[in-house]
Amino acid sequence: MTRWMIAAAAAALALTTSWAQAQEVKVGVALPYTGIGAEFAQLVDRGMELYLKLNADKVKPYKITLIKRDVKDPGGANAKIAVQELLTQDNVDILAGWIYSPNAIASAPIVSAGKKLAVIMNAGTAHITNMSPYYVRTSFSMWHAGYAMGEAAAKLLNAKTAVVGYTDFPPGKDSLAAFKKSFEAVGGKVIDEIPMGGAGAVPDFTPFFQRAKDKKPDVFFVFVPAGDHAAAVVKTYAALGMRDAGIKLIGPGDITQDTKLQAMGAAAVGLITMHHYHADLDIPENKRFVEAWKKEYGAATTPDFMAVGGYDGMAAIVHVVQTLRGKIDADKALEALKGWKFASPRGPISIDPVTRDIVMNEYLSEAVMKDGRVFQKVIGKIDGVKDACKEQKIGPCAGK
Amino acid sequence: MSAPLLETRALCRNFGALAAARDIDFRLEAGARHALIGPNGAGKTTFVNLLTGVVQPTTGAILMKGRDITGVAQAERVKLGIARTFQINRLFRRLSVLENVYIAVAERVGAAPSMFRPAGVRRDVVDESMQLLETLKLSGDAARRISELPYGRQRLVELAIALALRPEVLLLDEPAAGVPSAESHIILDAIDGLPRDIGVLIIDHDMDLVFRFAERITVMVSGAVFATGSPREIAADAEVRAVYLGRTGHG
Amino acid sequence: MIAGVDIASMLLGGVAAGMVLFIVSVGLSVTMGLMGFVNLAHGGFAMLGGYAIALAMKHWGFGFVSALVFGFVVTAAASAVLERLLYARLYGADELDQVLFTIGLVFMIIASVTLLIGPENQPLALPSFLRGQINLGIIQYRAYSVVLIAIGIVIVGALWLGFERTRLGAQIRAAVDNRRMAESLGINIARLFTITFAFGSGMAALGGGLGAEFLGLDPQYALKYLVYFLIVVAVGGLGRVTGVFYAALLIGVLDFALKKYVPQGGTAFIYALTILLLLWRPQGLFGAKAT
Amino acid sequence: MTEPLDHPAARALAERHRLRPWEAIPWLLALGFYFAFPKHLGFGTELLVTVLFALSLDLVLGYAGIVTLGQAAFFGAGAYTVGILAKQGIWTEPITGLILAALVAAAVGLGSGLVLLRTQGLTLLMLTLCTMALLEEAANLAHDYTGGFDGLDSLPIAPLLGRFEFNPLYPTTQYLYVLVVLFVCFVFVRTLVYSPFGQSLRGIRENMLRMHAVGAPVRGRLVLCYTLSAAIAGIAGGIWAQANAYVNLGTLGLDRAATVLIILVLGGHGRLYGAFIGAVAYMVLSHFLAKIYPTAWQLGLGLLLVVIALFARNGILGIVAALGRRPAPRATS
Repeated sequence: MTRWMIAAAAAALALTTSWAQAQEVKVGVALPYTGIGAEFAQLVDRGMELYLKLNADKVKPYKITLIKRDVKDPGGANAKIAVQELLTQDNVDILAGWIYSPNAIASAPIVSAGKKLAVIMNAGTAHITNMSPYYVRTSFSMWHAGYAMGEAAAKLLNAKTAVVGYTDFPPGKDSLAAFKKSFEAVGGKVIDEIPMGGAGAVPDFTPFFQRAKDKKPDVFFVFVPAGDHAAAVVKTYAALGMRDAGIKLIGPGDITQDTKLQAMGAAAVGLITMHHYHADLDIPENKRFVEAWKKEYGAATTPDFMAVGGYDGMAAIVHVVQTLRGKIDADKALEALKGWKFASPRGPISIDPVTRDIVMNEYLSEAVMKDGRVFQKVIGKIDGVKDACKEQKIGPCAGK
Repeated sequence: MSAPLLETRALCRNFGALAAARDIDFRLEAGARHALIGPNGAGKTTFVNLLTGVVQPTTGAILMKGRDITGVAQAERVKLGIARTFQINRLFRRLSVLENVYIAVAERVGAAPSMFRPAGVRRDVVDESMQLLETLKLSGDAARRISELPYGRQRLVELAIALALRPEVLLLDEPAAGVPSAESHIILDAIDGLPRDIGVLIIDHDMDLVFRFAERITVMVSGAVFATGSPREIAADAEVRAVYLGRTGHG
Repeated sequence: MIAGVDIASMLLGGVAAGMVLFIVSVGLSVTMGLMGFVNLAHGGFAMLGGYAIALAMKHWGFGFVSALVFGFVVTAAASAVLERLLYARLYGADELDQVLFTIGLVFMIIASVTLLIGPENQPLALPSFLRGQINLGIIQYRAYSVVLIAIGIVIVGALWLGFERTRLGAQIRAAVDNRRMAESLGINIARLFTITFAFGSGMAALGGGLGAEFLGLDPQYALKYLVYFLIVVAVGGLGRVTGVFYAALLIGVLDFALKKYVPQGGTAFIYALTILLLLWRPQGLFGAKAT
Repeated sequence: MTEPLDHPAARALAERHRLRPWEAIPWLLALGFYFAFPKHLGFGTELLVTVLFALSLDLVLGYAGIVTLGQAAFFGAGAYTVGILAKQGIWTEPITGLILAALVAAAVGLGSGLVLLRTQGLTLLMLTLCTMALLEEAANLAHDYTGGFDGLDSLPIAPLLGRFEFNPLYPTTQYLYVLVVLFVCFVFVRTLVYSPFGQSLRGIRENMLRMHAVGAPVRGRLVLCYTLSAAIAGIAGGIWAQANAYVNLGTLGLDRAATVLIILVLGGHGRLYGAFIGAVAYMVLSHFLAKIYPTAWQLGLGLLLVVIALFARNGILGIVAALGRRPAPRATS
């Protein structure tokens, strides 16, 4: 009896307060909080939370509630259920998250059917944004770094030949395609392509690297998922003496992910990467961002490109909430984001109104030792890079 | 004279360097009550395994009623009428006694492949299984799981399964081993009650049982036939006494 | 154009990988052969041991070698406690109950490590003399691989001596072949199980630490390499130390060679190879023939 | 002397296939779920598919005693059959699609069963696992047909019976469709296990040597059982692909095969309803624990498995059975 009364009272209270109080916007977050992606989920999650914490003023008078849901694995099926339930049970206004491309691909029909804005904060397979009109990406496409790197390798690093090693899943193949396309367009030659196992488990890279070493290329372009794969790549590169053999290890910034870089130590020195973010970028917004991060999560921790994907994604969501005054309509939200500009820790970014993908700077960096730690020194910069895959309508990026 | 029920010719089987069966020439006539004795490791169980097709001979032949069955698969030999019991119980431990016998009867009458009718609908199979249990005085335990039965009762189920196959040749590998003496008469009675035309080969160490049962005895030593004869001849054979009977004594 | 140097580098890399497989798997093989226990938590012990070694070096000032000893001892002791308290209850139980129990245990180990330490990879920094290259005359090669091969040879030698020349080893061999007989000879089976289990887990811990350079070290380690360990055990034959050794080397070298020369096939080769080997020799290459 | 059929044991055997009133409960609950939790039908559909998949495993593992870690090979075969046919525009009708999925999966089961089922124990376990892994790798390499790692998405599945659309967001059609298919398959499996054939499978599980000795064609029976089980797993995979309009490599993966094994053993194998109990217990726990403690649910799940294995023996239904049976003297082995 009493329980009923309390419930009724609470309901009544909720009604009246919601009237008086701030409009609540529910954001459903689909991330792999357990399993092999747990580490990445934590980075994106912290990036989002940090933006909300640092920009509490910008959120007002609205209230953003994050409803977090574990998608467990890169398999797709669990992500799909999670997104479906976020939409039908929790009635979220906006969706966010996606570490793994297969999860974003599996979720696409649900996102389309649910008609809610969905902000991709990491998954990098180029054509994903074509799969649902409600996808907007604040992270990157594999083509951003891969395409830029192909050109830079030939022009800036004077490479004539390259071997590409990649993890055998869509982002890896994307990365290979992007690098090859631009590298060969400016006269380089990819002399070997080595699929190096799946994304599910870190393989022993020694046989693959031995093969690459035997081919004696000028550069060895490697794409592997950030994290443990990347750490193993750098270790193997050093241990096999490839640097002494005159082969430069290059790749997108996944291989020098900030969270792994210091543990790689001296082995990482000399790596040359193309990426849109690393924690050493000398940009005022980034200085503040890194400082706030270390204050919030501990001096031993560092943000990285995944964290920035979450941070910028939340900035985009807050922008939408403000523009629409807390009443989220997916089509209006898309309008609000098309052409949106933001001063991100990675430099100026915007959302391409045509592709709903991000436009940003790419930085060519070299890892050097500085003050006893590995430091990423920017040695080149390309402004306003778009996803070349969709720009040039290559393969599945051409759309339907 | 017609061909014997079961016959082996120069049967050999080697396990690596070990000759478990050496040049065995053996005949089991229709209606025979034949015993196979010999010290441990003489190759008696291997011989049964050769006869039933569990083990393939290295050389030599096995004939049933004159037909060469050396290459015939185990299941086919059962269909031809060769059944056995095992030295150590090999039963369906988590099934009931009735189900144990049901499985064997169902195989014999060809009911087992039936997939779309409930097992209980085959009343004939259930009836026959129950009757068999009745004759072995097992019907009181019909609903119990094998794993709940004392070992001696399990031995009887071993026998029941073999009988359910209505064999022409019955190979009994130490049927009374582990059975309390108070119950062993049930097994002996059951063997005595078998149709006369079945050929029975019994392996046992229990000389009382062997001499009570057998009309003919074969002695095996080190994988080879050492002697064959009537119980009286075997009992009188000095060499047999020397290598076997004298050493182990009775029981 | 496969030169001698290529073959040498392939063999060195493959044998080194095989050594890691061997060191982790040998305990699994012996526990499965001896106790008939399907211990899917074995990879969990390897992971725990690896963590103990990594943390000892990072936070408690251990050197590499003393950390390895520390990891071995800690893991062996912890597993002995688990064996007495929990595993022993399931000896002789349905193997599916054993599977359920050990999978549950792996989940708990993974979740606990994730909660207490975090989901990320634990870097295990090798001492400087083990990094870089070493000159072997005909070939420059990764120093650590060479050292690992040496360690592996020492371990297999010691294990072989232990199995063949000590009383305990003889007891274990007897119990693997015929447990009932061993029991009737007055061997204390329960004690033997505990010692073997603890030792096998300790070996797994060593493997976790020594192999971290190749396989990394994170909570998922407990499951993601389990299939490889099981393949080695199945191919080598249950309870056979030398069998596991040869199987690990075989799998290690073939896996390495196939990945190097035909990377397009992905991991398919190793599975195909295992299928063929097991169809050819169902009891494993060195297992006892079924009777 | 009493008439044989009057004996309680004979009567029990003759009547054990009769339906008991409580057997209606799972189906009533499943229908009730439809009305009570319209927002959870996505989860409900996944749950029902898992029950069907676990049921297929129960047939081989629980009844014939084949311990396999490769059951997802057939789930995947069925799923890819539906997926590829739909994506290529060859076949989109759901019910006939399921029949095709069953046939393809059965063919895979027959082929692999003929080769693998001569082995047992750890060897068989590893062989089934490696066969599945090979198929997964093949699906990854046959990128042009299977979509590789991406899988095949947005499958055009025709409306059920020409009328009922599969709505991705509110899967009411999917739920009822899966429920009906599960029911049909369940009736099939139930009939099978109570038949003389099912009885002989139990015999093989309990003592293969003895089955040889009673003249049973053991390999043939096992292969047949394996093939039928593969067909049902193929239906589970096919219907999963239809319900989600999606297939990917995860349908063929070790995760799926291991999870279904855990589910069945947790519920109790060789008991038909173990698949139901196990799937509900596992999925509800992992689903809701994962919501409340996204980073710690695995700990609770692991603890549950350990406790069940240590104290229940043969799963949750093992407890029920042990409570139901009068205490028997413990068998010594």
